[in-house]
Parts: sequence; C-alpha cells; structure tokens
Amino acid sequence: MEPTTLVLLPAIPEIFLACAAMALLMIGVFIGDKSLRLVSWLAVGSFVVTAVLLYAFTGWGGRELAFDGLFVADPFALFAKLFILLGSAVAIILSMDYLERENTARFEYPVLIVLATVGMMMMVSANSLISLYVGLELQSLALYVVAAIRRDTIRSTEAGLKYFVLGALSSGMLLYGSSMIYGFTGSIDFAVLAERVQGEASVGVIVGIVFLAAGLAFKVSAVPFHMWTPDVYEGAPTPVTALFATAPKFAAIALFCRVMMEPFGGIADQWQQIVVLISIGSMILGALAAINQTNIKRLMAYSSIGHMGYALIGLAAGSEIGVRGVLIYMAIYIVMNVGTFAIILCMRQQGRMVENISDLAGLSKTHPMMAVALTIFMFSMAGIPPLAGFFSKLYVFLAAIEAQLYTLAVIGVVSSVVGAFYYLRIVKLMYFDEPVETLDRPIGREMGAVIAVSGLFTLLFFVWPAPILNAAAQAAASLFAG
Amino acid sequence: MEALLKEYLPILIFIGVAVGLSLAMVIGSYLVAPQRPDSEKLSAYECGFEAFDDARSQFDVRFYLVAILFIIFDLEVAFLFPWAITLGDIGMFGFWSMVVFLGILTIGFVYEWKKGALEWE
Amino acid sequence: MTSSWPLLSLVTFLPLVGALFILVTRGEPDVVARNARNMALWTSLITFFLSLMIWAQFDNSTAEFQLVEKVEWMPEFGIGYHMGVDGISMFFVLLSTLLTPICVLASWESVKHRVKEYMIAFLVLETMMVGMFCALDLVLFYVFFEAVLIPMFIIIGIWGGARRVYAAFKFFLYTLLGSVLMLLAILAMYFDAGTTDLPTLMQHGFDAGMQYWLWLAFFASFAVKVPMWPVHTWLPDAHVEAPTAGSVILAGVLLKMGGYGFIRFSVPLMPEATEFFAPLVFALSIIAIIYTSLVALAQEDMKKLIAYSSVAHMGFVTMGIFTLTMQGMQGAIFQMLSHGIVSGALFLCVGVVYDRLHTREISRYGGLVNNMPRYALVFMVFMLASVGLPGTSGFVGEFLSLMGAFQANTWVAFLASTGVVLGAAYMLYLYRRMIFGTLDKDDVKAMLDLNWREKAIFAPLIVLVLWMGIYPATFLDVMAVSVENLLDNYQTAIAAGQSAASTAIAAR
Amino acid sequence: MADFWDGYALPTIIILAQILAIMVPLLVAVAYLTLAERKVIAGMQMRTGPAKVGPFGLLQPLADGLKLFGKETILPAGANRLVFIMAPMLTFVLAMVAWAVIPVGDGMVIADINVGILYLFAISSLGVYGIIMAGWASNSKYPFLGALRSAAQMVSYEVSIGFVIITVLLCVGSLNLSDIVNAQKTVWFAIPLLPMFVVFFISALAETNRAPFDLPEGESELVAGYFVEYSSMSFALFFLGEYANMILMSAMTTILFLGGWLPPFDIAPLNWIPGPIWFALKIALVLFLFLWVRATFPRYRYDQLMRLGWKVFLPLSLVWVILTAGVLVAFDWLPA
Amino acid sequence: MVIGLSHYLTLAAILFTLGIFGIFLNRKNVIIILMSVELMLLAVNINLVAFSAFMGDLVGQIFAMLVLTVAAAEAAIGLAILVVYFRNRGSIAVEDINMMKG
Repeated sequence: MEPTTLVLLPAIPEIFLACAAMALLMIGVFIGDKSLRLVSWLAVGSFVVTAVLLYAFTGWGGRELAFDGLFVADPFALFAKLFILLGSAVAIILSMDYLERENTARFEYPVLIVLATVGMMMMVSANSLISLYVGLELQSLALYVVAAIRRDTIRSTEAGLKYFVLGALSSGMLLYGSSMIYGFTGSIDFAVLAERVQGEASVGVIVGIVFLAAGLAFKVSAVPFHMWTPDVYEGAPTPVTALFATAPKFAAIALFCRVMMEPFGGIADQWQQIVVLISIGSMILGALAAINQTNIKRLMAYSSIGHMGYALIGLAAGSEIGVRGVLIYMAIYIVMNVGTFAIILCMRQQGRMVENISDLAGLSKTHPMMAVALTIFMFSMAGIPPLAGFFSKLYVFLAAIEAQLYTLAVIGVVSSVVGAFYYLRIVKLMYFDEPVETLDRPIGREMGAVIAVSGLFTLLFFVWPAPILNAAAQAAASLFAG
Repeated sequence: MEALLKEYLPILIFIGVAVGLSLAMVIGSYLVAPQRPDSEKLSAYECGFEAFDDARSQFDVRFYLVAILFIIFDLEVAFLFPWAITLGDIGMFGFWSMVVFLGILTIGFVYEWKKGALEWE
Repeated sequence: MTSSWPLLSLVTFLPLVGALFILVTRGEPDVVARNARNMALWTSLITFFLSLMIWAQFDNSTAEFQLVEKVEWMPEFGIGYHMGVDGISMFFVLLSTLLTPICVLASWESVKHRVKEYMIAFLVLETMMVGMFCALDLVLFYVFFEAVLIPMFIIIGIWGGARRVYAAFKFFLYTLLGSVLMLLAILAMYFDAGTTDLPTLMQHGFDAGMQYWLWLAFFASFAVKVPMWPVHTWLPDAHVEAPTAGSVILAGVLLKMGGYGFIRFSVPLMPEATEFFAPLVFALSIIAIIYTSLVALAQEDMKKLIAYSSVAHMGFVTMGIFTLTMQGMQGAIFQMLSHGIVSGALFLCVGVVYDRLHTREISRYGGLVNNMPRYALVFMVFMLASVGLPGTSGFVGEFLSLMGAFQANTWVAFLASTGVVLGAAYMLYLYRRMIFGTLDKDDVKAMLDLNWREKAIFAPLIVLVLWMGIYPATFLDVMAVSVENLLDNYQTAIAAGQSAASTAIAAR
Repeated sequence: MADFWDGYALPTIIILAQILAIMVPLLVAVAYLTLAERKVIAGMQMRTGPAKVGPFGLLQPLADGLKLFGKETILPAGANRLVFIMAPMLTFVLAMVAWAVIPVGDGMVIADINVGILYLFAISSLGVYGIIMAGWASNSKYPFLGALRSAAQMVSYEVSIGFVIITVLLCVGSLNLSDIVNAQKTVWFAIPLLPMFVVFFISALAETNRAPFDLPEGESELVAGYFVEYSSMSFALFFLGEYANMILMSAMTTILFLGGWLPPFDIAPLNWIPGPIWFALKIALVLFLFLWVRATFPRYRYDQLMRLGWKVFLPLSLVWVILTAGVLVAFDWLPA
Repeated sequence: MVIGLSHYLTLAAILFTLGIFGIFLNRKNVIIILMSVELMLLAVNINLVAFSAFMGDLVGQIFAMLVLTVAAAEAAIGLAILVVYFRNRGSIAVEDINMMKG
C-alpha cells in the first residue's frame, strides 16, 4: 500500500519542538553541564517559536488531520497546547536558579521537559489510541526521569520511583483498556470509534472504557488513583513539582476530555456516572486530606487532587459547556499554580529550602508583596470572587447545572467551602501570625516576574475575561464539531 | 491458524528431543559416576581460599547500562525487520521514514557516546 | 438630568484607586501610616460626596433602574456588567459610603500597626459593598457579594481581638457556605432564562417547582448574612473580635446585604416561593427577636450584647420584608438603614471606651456619666434610637414593620412587639450599668471625655438619626415608588400563578 | 486408526527421523570440531596435537566425552541447584533447536517457517540466559563476574548482528532462510556486503565467546568464567552447546553471506555436488577461520572489546543499513 | 479443541491480573514490581495480537510493536531510577520505600 500523501503541516509545531529537543540535547552534550542556562533559555525560546508556529499552522480555524488521521489539530488542541507551553516554559524558568543552587545543574533537565512537552502536545492532539498512548508515554517517561533528577537524594529518587511504578501501572491499565476497545470495535481511530460506539455498547467496550478512564484518572491524579500524588509532589524537587502540577495536568485532562467526548461521546450516559464518582471523590478527598498537612508541597498535592475533581465536573457534564468549563478551569488553574509554586520556590531560610507551611508565618511583614501574591492565589484557589479561581469554578458548576447534575454541584460547592479552610489557613499564617524565622531575600528576578505576572492575571482576570472565555468556547466547540 | 501451528510442530518436537537428550546425559552420568561429595569439594572456588562473602553482591553499574542500551537498540531492530522486508512496497516514503527514525536514534547514540556511557574505563 | 459619565462605577471603583495609591506609598513607617490614613479618609470622603450626587440625580417618581450602565463582560455567556440603582438600593449605597469615612476616622488612632494594609482593606471593602448594591446582574452581584469576605476576613484576623483567628474563620466559612448554594441557584436561573441580567430575569417568571429550590438556595445565603436564627452564631464572634471599625461595617452594611438580597432577588424573582415560605421566615424572625433579646439580656460583654441586639433587630427586618405589604417592606428598608447607622454608632460608642480601657466587660465600667457627660449623652441618643423611641430613626422602622406585620398576621405582630419590650430592657440595663452607678474604679475615673475627632464622627450620625426619626418622608418618598412597583409585580405574579393553578384544576 | 496414522504418527516419525538426521551429524561435528581445533592450532604452532588415542588421535573426542561422563557431578553447596542444573541444559537445548530451521540443502529443512531468521535471532538471544543462570546459580565470584561479562559482551554484539541481518534482508525481501539462500544465486552477499560480512564474522566470534573475545572464560583472569563450578556432564553440556553454537554461527554466516548450499558458480562440475556437501564445506571453511583467528590473535581487553562493539560496529552497521537501503531504493533494485 | 479468541483473551486477562496483584501484593522487592509491569504490558500485547489475528487487521500488531518499544524504554528508565535509588537508600525492598508516608 503506497501512502497517498503525507500530510504533516498541522503537526509542524510538534515536529519543530521535537527537533528542538534533539538540537538542545546535542548542544548540551557538547558544551557540558555549564550550558544549563543556555539550554534552558533556548528551550523557553523554542516554546515561544512553537506557540507562534501553532498560530501560523493551525490557528483558530478548523480541524486538520495529519499522519493519516493519527493526529488532529483543532482549536481544542491549540488552546490546551498554548497553556501547556506556558506551564512548561515557566517550569523551566523557575528551575534554573534552583538547579544551580542545589548542585543539580544538568542540561538534561530542560531537554527532558521539552520532550515531555512534545508528549503532552501529542496527547492533546491524539486522534487514535496509538497516538494517545505514544504521546502519553513520551510525556510520562520524561517526567519519571525529571522527578528523580536529583539523583543524590533519597527523596527525589524515591519520588521518581513511586511515580514510575504507579505511572507504569496506569499506562498498563490504559493500554489494556485500549486493547479491549480495539478488539471489540475493530478500530483505534477516534472518528471510526465514534461511529461504531453508539447506543448500547458491548461489555467489552465498556470494560475497555473503564480501564482507559482508570488509566487517565491516574494521570490526572483523581481519586481513587491519587495515592502517588502527595508523595511525588513532596519528594520531587520543587520546580519539578511545579511542572507536575501544571502542564501535564492540563494535557491529561484535555486528553481525558477528548477521549471521552470524541470516540465515546455517543455513550456518554454510560460513563458519566464513573466520572461523577471520580470527581466527587477527588473533591472531597482534596478538601479533607489537605487540612492536616504541614508540608506545603503535600498540601498543594491534595489541593491539585481537589482541583482535578472540580475540573472533572465539567467532563462529567459531558457537554460542550462542560468541556468549555474544563478548559477555562485548567487555564486558570495553571496560572494560579505557577505563581504559587514560584512562591514556594522562594521559601528559603539561610540558603536552605524550607517546605513547612509554618515557615510562612508572618510573611506579610517580611515579604509583603509576596504575601499579597500568595493571598491572591490562595483566595483564588478557594474560589472567592472576583479572583480568577472563582470564574473557573463558576463555569464548571454552570456545566453541572446545565447537565442537571445537582448533587454533584452541591457536593462541589460544599467541598469548596471545606477546601477554603486550608487555603485560609495559609493566609492566616502569613497575616495573623508573627514571623518565627524570616525567609531569605532577594527572591530573584525571574521568580519575581513570574509571581507578579501570574498574580496580576489572577487578580485582574475578571476585568476582561472575554479572550480566554471565547477561546475556550471555540476550543470546546471544535471538539463537538467533528 | 491451524496451518501456522503445524509449521511449528517440528520445532516443538525438536525441543523435546533436545531436552530429553540433555537430561539423559546428565542423569546418566549422575547414576554411572561415583558420587562422593564433601564440604571442600562443594565450596565455591576462590583460588584456594575460603569464600569470604556473598558472591551476588553489588556489581558495576555499567552492566546495567549495557543491558539498558541493548534493550533500546535491539527493539529498534524489531522495527527494522518488517521495514526491510517491505521496503520494496513502501519505497521512498518508507526509506525516509526510517531515516528519520534512525536519525533520532543516532542523536541518542551520540548523546550516550559523549556522556561516556560507552566507556569502560 | 441624565449624566453621560458613569457615576455608579465611579463611586464603586474610586476607593479602589485610592487603595492602589496607598499600596504604592513607600518610606518611613510613620509617614506611610499617616499618608495612608489621610489618603483613605479623603478617598472615602470624595466617594461619599460623589454618592450624594446619585441622590441628587435620583428621580423619585419612577421605579425604573436609574443611572444604568451596561457593558459587555462575558458576552459568550450573556453575563454583563450591569449597574443601576432604584429607590430600594440607593440608600444602601449612601449608607456604605457614609460609614466608610466614619470607620476610617474611628480607626485613626486605635489602629497602630499595619495601617497601610488596614486602609487598603477598608477601601477595597467599600468598593465591594457599593458594587454589590448597584449590581444588576446576578453574577456581578455574586462577585461583589462574595468578595466582601476577603477584606473582612483580613480585617477581623489581623486587627481583631484575642480569638480573632477563630472568629475570622467562622465568619468566612459560614458565609461562604451559604453563598455557594446561591451561586448554584444563580447558575440554574441562568439556564432557565439564558441570562443573569436582573431586569430581564424579573420578566422571566420561573416555574413554581423550580422557585422553591431557588428560593431555598438564596435563602441559605441571605439568612446567614442577615443573620437569622439559627445560623446567626458567627455574628457574635465576629463582632466581638473585630476591631471597632470592623464591627461598624459589619453591623452597618454587611448585615444589610442579606435583607437587601431578599428584597432584590427573593421577592421579585421567586414570588410564589416567597409566599410559600413566608411563614417560615416569620417563625425564624420571631425566634430571633425574642430568643436573641433574651440572650442579649444575659451578656456581660458590651459588643456581644450589641451583636445579639443586631440579630434581634434584623429579625424585624426579615419579618417586615415577608409581610409583603407596603408598610412592612418600607419599614424593613427603613429599619435596615436606621440599624446601619444606630448599631454602627453603638459599636463606635463601645470603641470609644474600649480605646481607653481596653476591655469590653460591662462590669468594669460604671458611673461614666460623671467624668464623660458628653459621651453619656451620645450613647443615650443611640441607645434610645436602638430601643425605638419615637423621634428617632429606630421608631419609624420598627413601627412600620409591625404595622405591616399586623396586616399579615396578628400573632406575628404581637410576638414581635414583645421583642420591642425586651429590646428596651436590655439596652436600658446596659446603659444603667455603664453610665450610671458610682464611679469607683480608678482607671475608669481617669478616662477622658470625647475628643474632637470622636465628636466629628458622632455628630453626623446623631443628626441623621434624628432626621430619620423626625422627618422620615425624605427617605420613604424615595423608596415608595420602587417598593410599590415591587409589590405590584409580586401580586400580579401570585395572581397569575393562582389563576394558572386554578385553570389547571378546572381543566382536570 | 488410519487417520491417526496419517495425521499424526507418520508425520511425527518423519520429523523425528529428520531431527536425528540433523542432530547426529551435528554432535559428531561438535566432537570432531574439538579435535580439529587442537589439531589445527597445533599445526599452526608446528606441533602434532593429540595423536595417542586412535589413529591420528581420531578417538580423542570420544575419550574426552567418556572421561567427563564418568566424573562426579558436583553441586556446589551455596548454589541454587535447580537453576544450576538447568543452565547448561538450556544452553545445549538452544544450540540444538536452532538447527530446526537451518536449510542444509534446497528444501532440506525440518521447519520451513517464514520467519526463520527471526527465529534464529531469537534463539541466539536466549543464549544469554544460560550463561546468566549459570553465573548466578553458582553463587561464586568468578562465575558471577564471568557471566556478567559474557552476557554484556553477547548483547553488545547482538545489536550489530541485528543490523547486519537487516542489510541482508533488504536485499532479499523475505525472512525465510531458504529464500535468503536462493537470493544469492547470482552473487553471494559476501561480495556486495563485504564490510557487513566482516562485521558479522567478528561479531560471531564475540557472540560465541571465541578468541580473541574469549575473556569471559579467560583462564588467566576469571579461571574459566561462568562454568568454573561445573563438572562432569553438565560441564560437557556447556561445552557441547558452545561448540554447537560455533557451528550454528558458521551456518548462519554461510546462509547469509556465502550462498548456503549453493555452489560458488552454477556450472557443470560444481553443481553436480549436492547442496548439503557445499553447505558443510562452507561451514567447515568458516570454522577454520574461527580456529585460525584463535591461533593468530592475542586476547582483547574488555574495554577494547566493548568499544569495538559499541563504537565501531554499531555505527558502522547502522550507516550501512541506511546506505544499503538508500542504494536499493535509489536504483530501484529492491526485491519485489 | 480449537483455540479461539476467547482463550487468548482469558490468558491475557489472567496475566494482567497477575501483574496487578504482583504490584499491589508484593512486599519484597521493587524488581518484582517492574516485572509485574512488564507482565501487564505483555498481557496487553497478547490481547492486541490476538484481536489483530482474528480480525485480520494489522493495526493491532503495529500497536503491539509500539507497546513493546515503549515497554522497553519504560523498563530501561525504571531500572535506571531503581539503580540510583538503590545507591541512595541501599535497599530496594518495598517496605523500605517510606521516606514519605502516603
């Protein structure tokens, strides 16, 4: 069979980024570890170029296929990719100082992140089970290594090991699901699947979807597949945690949406219940388990579990409005998290990193601006208007109400109140308590910039939300057009 | 499916014969030859000294490295097999696809080389 | 006279601009504190005068929303930035802008540390309060409504008393829990009507079955805010621990948000549910009035006593609203305005002595009339206003509410009246213990009378209280048309609902 | 009954006969390969070699075998017995069963499966397991280290062997061994693919742990590598397996590069000689090369050995794959 | 007895379950976990190839090839992480992986 034509154009950004990753690897390996900064900035630069290419080659136009239909470029993917690129770029920027300070200056780090980003972009553009799997694994494999990048510390390597074992388990489940779906429908192409999976699905397909969903739930760290999250978040080096909490989450959620909506949208009523349960579990656990945490990274882990629960509300709704809600939620979530982790990275006492929540005590006196920023993030994560986090919750609840998932919505809002408690606790520490031991100054120019920009975004999102909302709406619509 | 299995039947029988033969040799010798074990005879060989610790202790991490490299490269050969057979059908397109694939692999190879993963001293 | 410039937005966001200026001030701590105080005072004063222009431009003769501004905000979702005032909300805006400079003045000396943050918090709070009373879009309303929590949380938590953290958390979580349910209701309305624009929604007419749920969700939020018995428990804690100015704002404005919400949303949007649930509200209001009055009687802490009195007074408000009569409704609004000033002033009175002696225990005082005669006078005015003496603002509000209640249900009115008696009892008892008696404690003897700043604070409040009490028509006339319109619409909706129901029965 | 006879019994008997027809000559060849080795090396070193047992020492292998058979089987105290016993058997069995797919003549093959070369590749990869098992089960330092080294060496060269096979396959377009041989009717692949032939031959040396790559078994360093602890017949099985593997690699070399059973030129006197004879002759020639190399070259250092595998052969064969494919595609010489 | 699709599926399901149990019930050695993961992937491959063969559709086999490759990369990375962990901790027993309680 002679392939008729090879369409690559829609995938040019990914191809570019993959080439960039290899070029960076070569640059790094020929210059050595002192090239960390160079490679890092080049990586960030290539993200920017990729973003430009994304606009140039796909834009907000229609839906284009590449690689014989394995790859799809549509506004949905574009939206997710832009934020993935943002998350990855910031993660690299945040990590430079850290790596140099902690004696972990390896040029592989940015390269691995670029590779992971390629994987994530593949994930959100996946249009068949194979490209789904390959993208997911490219992302995961790179991230396993990144988690263990500090190979001289037990905590980092242990985090890497745990992440690996549970990640591998989840890909195994996902794959098993894929194989069942393939076997019982005879296709791996999402478009074909969408035609074949209609009405009452066969048991094999249902089993496949369940396994697939379980695997994806692992990746988004939703209950009951969340156990790895706190440990990995705590153990991994902080900039790595910052990465974990942002871009891969978006990619996984976006993938989750695409898989559930495109090929299996026809039987939404049959998987909806699962997603609802996952979502409820995540929200409740995220809210309750975070209360007793003393380590801020663990806290953020539970917080992210909770946030994934909220994002999944949108998916559970199984509608265009729901997907739109998910996209908005994740976009805002990424920005908030980036800022929060930038602040966590600034938590140093006498040159050492500290991670206890109590180390934040009295921050408003020693670092007033940082305290203001963190307060904004915390209130935003708690979903208090007029901060961005409120709008993210607003749109997923909107979807839940529209889909008449009232119980889900009520549990969601109630758990958001419970969750507000631990966010408030941080604000309380910063503002109501006296400083014990002050954190180091200065915080570094890149950090400051990241904190400021994300803080302003979170604070002022409400002034002109239309661009992101419209983009998300367009993106969601594209998922339902084909 | 049936025909396919039939093709492999001789191999199965071959394995049976070979296993039987080797078992016969070992057991035969065991029965025929005199067996007089003693503790000196049964101790591990260490140039005449008593063995002083467990032999299965840590060993050079490079052996892992070789194993890992082998896995990667050997699998890539697995991709090459079908490609080599069907190159006539897939032509230029197939050729360039594989060139890209091998090019990526080469990047990894160069990386390993520069990193010293292939050095033994 | 119609103005082309967005007066409401200006009033709403001007404090924010002031806050921004304070935020960027740098320098010596003393200088920064002084600048922050001045900046906050001037900003809030300018805001107040601007808000007077709203009154000046206000047209009494129409029930339409006035000074309307409408800008696209989230067009994909039909959510707009829609501001406007009518006779019901106008005075609440004024109340907010009036109390803010008073609060700034009241904390002039009592707040010594982190003045900059304090002033910023107050200005932000003002923006949120004003915005909330002007918002004509449910989501916009919700944004302002909730955002109030952030500065208030910080005000209680940083500058509050000993158990401030507990109180701050309780305040925050209670009110948040209530209001998230309202959010869901808002979303449900959005899906039913396709918009969150209030004037449009008023025309929409929700399905009766749905109304009940919506009403309950809104009720959860507003009842906590008002607060109604039994969800009032956050209020005493928050009041006691908050700094004086915090209590003033809390009692003066934040509690009104609940009452305002009932009038603005529950009654016009969910008339049938309102009718259905009115007895429930009556019951709760009566319990609030009697029970909390009794509790107030037993208090040893001045602030707690006033806090419980607030609950009781707000009971009149909820009762008045749900009588759904002209008098009751007007009385409720008037009572809210009056209570906003009176209870705010009472907290200020507490603040005056607290600043001097740093205790709120009633038994620590006594005989203040001897060394603080002016204070005693001021306190008396507000105490009597709180009791509802004719000639003070409190009388008009309570009287109108009770009148409305009589029309609706005699028993309710009767029971509520006992509340008036009880109110008189605990307030007079408080006054007797503090102001009269022998002046035997040395530290109390050393207390000085009101200074010029305190006089400046109290003077306008006294004038207002008397004005409202003696010539309430100034205020009632403004709200009359709007309230009438509100009730007309309500009656029409009920009638339509009944006729629909009866035709349904007839068709069977 | 007839059904059973025709359907199952008869084919089985035929297969058994075929297997014996392969195995017996193979075992004999192994036996005499040991003698040949000693004789050839002796000859190269101007010695006589074994000459006492039988005429010209022809019965020497028999004597060696009998001696081993009569020796005591020692199971070291610390060893994992089952694995220890199984390891030589595995090596031996693998060396044998690989022959199931080797075409000794035109159509003379026990199992003419269509993926023969894959089968061979797989079986030869499995050989590592026997060695690792032996080294691990012995629970002794020399065998363990020897096994590790041996395994590392084998896998290193296996990669290049894989690439070399690919270059051949490119020219054939089939995985069937008979097809591979038949594709060499015009010219043996040793000629167009000469570098690959060299790489393959050298890799074969390394793959079979032969000199100059015999350091896993280097007497001076590791005594005897992974079979230090072995004695009696289990030792003999290893030995047989090793030599059978040598012959196997020679057979593979023959099939892949030297035209299998085909005569050098398809002309009158040469094509009178039957295929199997040609095949055996070619194997013998390759085996002679094995011995010649052993007699000629000193042993490699381990780092040199690994470097040769990874840094020379791997890139070389990789480039050659692309080159071959490129030429074939460019000139449209690909087999249909 | 004709070996049909369901036999392959059953076998794969059994192997897959074994793999999962190997991960969760194993209390001894992390290597066993790695092996269990491989077992799961192999079960998937059996599934894929069986489906592919019975449907006469090549996609399944291509999928299996990719799974194999990724499995190899995964094993490589897993081993590498395990080695660095072992160097820090001096143990790869499952119960020793407890720096962080979770």
